[in-house]
Amino acid sequence: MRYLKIKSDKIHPFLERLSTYGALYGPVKISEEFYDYRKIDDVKDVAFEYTRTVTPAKKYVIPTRQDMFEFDMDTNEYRETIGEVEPFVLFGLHACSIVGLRILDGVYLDEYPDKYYKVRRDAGIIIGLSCLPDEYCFCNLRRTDFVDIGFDLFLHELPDGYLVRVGSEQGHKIVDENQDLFEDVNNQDIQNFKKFERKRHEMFQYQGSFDNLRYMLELTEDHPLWDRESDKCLGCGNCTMTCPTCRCYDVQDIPDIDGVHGKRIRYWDSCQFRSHGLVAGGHNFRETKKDRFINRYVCKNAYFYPLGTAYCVGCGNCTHFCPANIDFLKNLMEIRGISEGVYEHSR
Amino acid sequence: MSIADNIYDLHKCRVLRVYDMTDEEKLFLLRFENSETAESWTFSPGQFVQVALPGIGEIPISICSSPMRRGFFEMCIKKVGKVTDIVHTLHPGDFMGIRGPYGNGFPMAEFEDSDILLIAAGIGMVPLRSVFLYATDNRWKFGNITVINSARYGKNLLFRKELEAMRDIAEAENINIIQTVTRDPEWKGRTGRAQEHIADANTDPKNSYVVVCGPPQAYRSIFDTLIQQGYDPRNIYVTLERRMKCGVGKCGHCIAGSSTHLKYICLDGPVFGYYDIISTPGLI
Amino acid sequence: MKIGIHGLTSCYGCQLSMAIVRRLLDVVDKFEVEYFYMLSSKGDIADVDVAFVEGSVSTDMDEEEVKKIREHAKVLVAVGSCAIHGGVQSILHNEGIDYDQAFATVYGDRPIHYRGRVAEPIDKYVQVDYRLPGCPPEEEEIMYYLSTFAIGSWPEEKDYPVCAECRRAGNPCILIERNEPCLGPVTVAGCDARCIKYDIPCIGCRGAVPHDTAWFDSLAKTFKDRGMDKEYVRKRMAIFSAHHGKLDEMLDAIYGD
Amino acid sequence: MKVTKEIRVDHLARIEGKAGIEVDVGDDGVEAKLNVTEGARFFEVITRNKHYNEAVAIFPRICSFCCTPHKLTPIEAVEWALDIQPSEQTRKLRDLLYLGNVVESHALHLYLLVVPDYLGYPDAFAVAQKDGGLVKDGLFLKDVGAEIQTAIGSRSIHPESAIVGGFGTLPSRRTLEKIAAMAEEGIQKAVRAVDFFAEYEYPQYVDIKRQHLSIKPYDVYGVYGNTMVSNNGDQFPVEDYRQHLAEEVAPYSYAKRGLFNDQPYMVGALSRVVNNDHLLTGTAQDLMERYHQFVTPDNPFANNFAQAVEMVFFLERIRELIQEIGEPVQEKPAQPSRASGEGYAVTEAPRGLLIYYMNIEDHVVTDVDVITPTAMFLPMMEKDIAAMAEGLWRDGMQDGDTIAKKVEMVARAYDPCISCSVHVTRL
Repeated sequence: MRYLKIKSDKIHPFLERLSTYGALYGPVKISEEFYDYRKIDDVKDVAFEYTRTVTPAKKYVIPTRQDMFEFDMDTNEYRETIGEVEPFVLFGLHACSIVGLRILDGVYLDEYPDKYYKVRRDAGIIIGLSCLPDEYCFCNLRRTDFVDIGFDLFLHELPDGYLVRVGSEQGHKIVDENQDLFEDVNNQDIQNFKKFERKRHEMFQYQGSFDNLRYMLELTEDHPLWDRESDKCLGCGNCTMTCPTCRCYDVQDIPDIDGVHGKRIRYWDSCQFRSHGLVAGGHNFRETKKDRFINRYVCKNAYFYPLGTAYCVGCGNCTHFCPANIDFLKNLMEIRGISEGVYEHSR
Repeated sequence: MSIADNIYDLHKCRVLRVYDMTDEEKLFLLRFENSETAESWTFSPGQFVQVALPGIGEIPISICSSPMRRGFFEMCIKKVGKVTDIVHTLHPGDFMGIRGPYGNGFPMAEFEDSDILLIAAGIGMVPLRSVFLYATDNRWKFGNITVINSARYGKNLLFRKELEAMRDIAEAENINIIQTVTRDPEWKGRTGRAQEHIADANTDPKNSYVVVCGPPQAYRSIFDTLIQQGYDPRNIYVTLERRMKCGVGKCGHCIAGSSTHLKYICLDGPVFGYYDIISTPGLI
Repeated sequence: MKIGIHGLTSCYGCQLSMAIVRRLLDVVDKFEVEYFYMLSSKGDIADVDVAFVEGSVSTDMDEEEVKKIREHAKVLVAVGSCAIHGGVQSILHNEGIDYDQAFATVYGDRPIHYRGRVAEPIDKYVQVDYRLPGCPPEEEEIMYYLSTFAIGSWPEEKDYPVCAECRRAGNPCILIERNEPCLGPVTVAGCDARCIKYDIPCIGCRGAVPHDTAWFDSLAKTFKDRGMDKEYVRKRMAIFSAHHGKLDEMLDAIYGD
Repeated sequence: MKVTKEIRVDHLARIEGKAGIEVDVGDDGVEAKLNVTEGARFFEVITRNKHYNEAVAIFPRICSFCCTPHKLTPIEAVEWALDIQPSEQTRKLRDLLYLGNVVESHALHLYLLVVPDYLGYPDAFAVAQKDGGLVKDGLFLKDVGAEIQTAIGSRSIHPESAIVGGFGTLPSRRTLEKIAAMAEEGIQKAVRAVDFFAEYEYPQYVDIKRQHLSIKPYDVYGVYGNTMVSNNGDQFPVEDYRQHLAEEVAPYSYAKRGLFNDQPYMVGALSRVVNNDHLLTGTAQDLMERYHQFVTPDNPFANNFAQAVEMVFFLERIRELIQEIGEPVQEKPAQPSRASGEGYAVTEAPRGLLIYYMNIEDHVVTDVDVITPTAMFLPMMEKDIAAMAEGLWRDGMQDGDTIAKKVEMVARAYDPCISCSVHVTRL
């Protein structure tokens, strides 16, 4: 892999340059506590210190609401409405977000590649950014805390700048075209990089892996936790909306008032909603709030075999954004049969 | 990419005939407008298509005709919702949008040289009809065949007349047709649930493939009866339904199962084997 | 296709919303508007394919009228919080204030000919086929409902809460962040989290999520954990959900009687 | 009285709310009643024992046409009660928000409700088929008002983001500039409305001397002030309103009925123009000079003309306010400096004076009084309706339907708002 360094004073010019490759999006502080990816008009707005965003990066490849077709009811004809997707640069994705996108790739670009997804995915340049975990993070348990692929450039924090890993041809191109901003990595930088990674490693609440969790989950169907926790649940869907890999969508036809034209749209859905498991005739495969609650735990902890990881990347969004304070990680630990503090606790 | 790359794009299909089946079900005979598509398009029994009406929506429907009959296909559609309400108003000459076929379908090649037992409860007869017609179209490839068609009332027995009409010829060809109802006092024929008639099948439990389709609550006791009577669990198949929005593993509506066996009904199914079912809680 | 637009006791905001849709002239072009209480002097309650009814039943005349509308309509749509849930005027119901008592205190002992009652949703009196929620309904939804009826189909009602749209919109959660008594989790979506977008906590104006999926108990627990007392929570939730059958029961389950 | 002719309008259409008219022509005069047939909604009861934030969220539901006044006026009363000092920017934005409502309400009333009368159609749809331009003008002007209310208040009906102390998220400068451009484009359309109404003569039957009561604006012609003035020269501050304004209950109506100096009185656009015409500037001032004969204080039909003139003035004022506001700065809402207190507020709703009184104890509303314009002008309106019917009858008009149409026009000229009138009363 190719490594470079960018000094702190070059980072804003670098962001300026990035915006010449496409519309620049990055993390921005939107309130006292929250961040979100937004269009960057002023590079000083980029919040390097962010931990998580309200909307995950999936919104750039699967818009929250998207037109699929325009149709004509008289002729029964459809016209796809993908439109032109301008190139864009997604700056500041953490490792978990990048794995999240790769999981979505697996789902959307399988034997039935989804064109709407693909044109957006192809148009995006991904710039990763290192991070330090907070109390909700457990990407280490999911083994998604460090990424090898799935980015064009990845920036690792150093005391005086960033160590840059180049992850794609597009990444090489960006580096080559902006050589004035980069310099070679020296010994001190490598030591600093290692130090950062060690510090980061030690900051996680738990050490170990969750690989056998899915079997334990399957065996705890009648655990009292399900009633206790699903009682708290608001069924609001915050957990799935903010999840980097939740991808359920619903489709709806919106006829125009002229009675002839209209469009078919799709938009983010959630398995936490009643109608998600409803089939024609009124049977509901997930009738109760508890059924729906469990479904998310099941689905997130299942493995996406092409990547060898769980669908859950351990970002902690579902816990942070739960208004009812339902703690996903704590619940998983309870299922795992390991109470807090004894599970290979490193701190 | 051109429009042809859009997996959600629809083929225009013309309704050729509409038959009233029951109060709630109609049978539609369709042909692709594009004659090349009409001739080349094919499917396996057990597969489904997405049926779309512009302005109304899109739903999954299983195909109920035999793939041997090229150029057209049939769907039996029950009136249960927004799209099917409007589908039921269509007449010959009207159009539907179709994409697919999707799903795995039944492993018909595996069935060859064996007996076939088909067990349907209610609307479950729809996908089974495709298997049945395929098997009769290729009669020489299969052993004995039994169809058990069950419903609450005689008037709800799907394809009742079609099955009755072929009784004589069926007998000559070692095809046993059993139609049974559970609640109809007027009914003159057999009564009771489907599994109560398994013993009367002409199929050899030691060399049979079984296909079951019905409401989720019907499966358990049918399985128990089958296994009790010596049918090999490895040769038992079911086909399932969900409210799929895409049919191709994207929308997530048909995801089911457990954290070790998470299945997309549209991609991994809708046809599942008995062992899939019992090791995948939540599938039925 | 013939439509009628009717108003019972309300603020007339739903009719007004329907009267000011941007493509009003296209709507008029597409339908025969047999009746539009607010906008037209035209006639009596006529036979229509779809009747839209706003307002709560708050007088004997309202009751008679809504029954008559039902008789003349193939499809009846309850429009807005008053028709669907009884509206803010139903707070009396939740507070247990007797109508006669309120009436006497307000109007004194001077007799008024009309007989009133505590406001009720119209489905207490007639069968409602579809519900178009909002206080007032959003233009996009009005157009969606009208358009689906125009092609002989029907609208799909939303059955999930405002939170979903709020997260999709990328708003910060003001309930989590500021402990604001946001009713987004129990309020039916469709407004694109309009108020939260403006940094104002949801007051629940669209009414509870349907199909018994408004979890007032879970939300009450969340509020309780954040230090809000029962009376405050009840009063806030009751503004638009006074007639919700499970509200008090759910609050009791969290706060005790 | 022996009644010789009964005129009944069961459904007074094209007004906001539900009412009918009964006119009895008898041997010793004419009696007219406006029957308000809506149910009571007891807003003064349902907002009691609520936190003031919840109460101010409920008040706008009194009425969709005047929702913004029913938001901003109680906010003022709460702020008075708890000594909250909103910023200068907040005051300006509120002014803008309020004017957005007035423009929208005037446009809706004039183009969708009144114009069909003048052109002899049952509704604006019929007008649109003959003269689409006129209705489109109206819908455009409505949009100007709606855009303002959406940008600043979150939506045009029941704006939620105006709160005690300030606002939620403010609109961007670009949004405000877009609105200013729309207002600019609207001015010519509003002038056309003035010209339109200037083509019609007012029926002389309703020329009756009357009292006009309005606000005394702080400085610029507008909706905010804290003193009321009349065309008789009376003047009193809002906190004294109970000494000057009486309300009584009639057996045929849920609406309360107002008296000033024990006499019926008029409020609304005409009263504002009559009392404050010296404050009108710009195009509105020019129009007032050109069409001065149409501003007849004694004829209620002049109210429609006055509304059209006000639209012109307020559109220009909207432009000016947006200029003054500049780039909105996001601020935290101003906080109360005490937990209890009594507060008063008066503003000019599109249809006239709107008064709120609130008593707050420990942040909880314990007493409310609301007096709405329609309740104020009801007795005067009935007097005019009777005069119209009597005049027509005296001149030999026998046809009840024709008389009914004319008396409906009288009612409509007032732009009555029945929802407002019904649901507010002192507990």
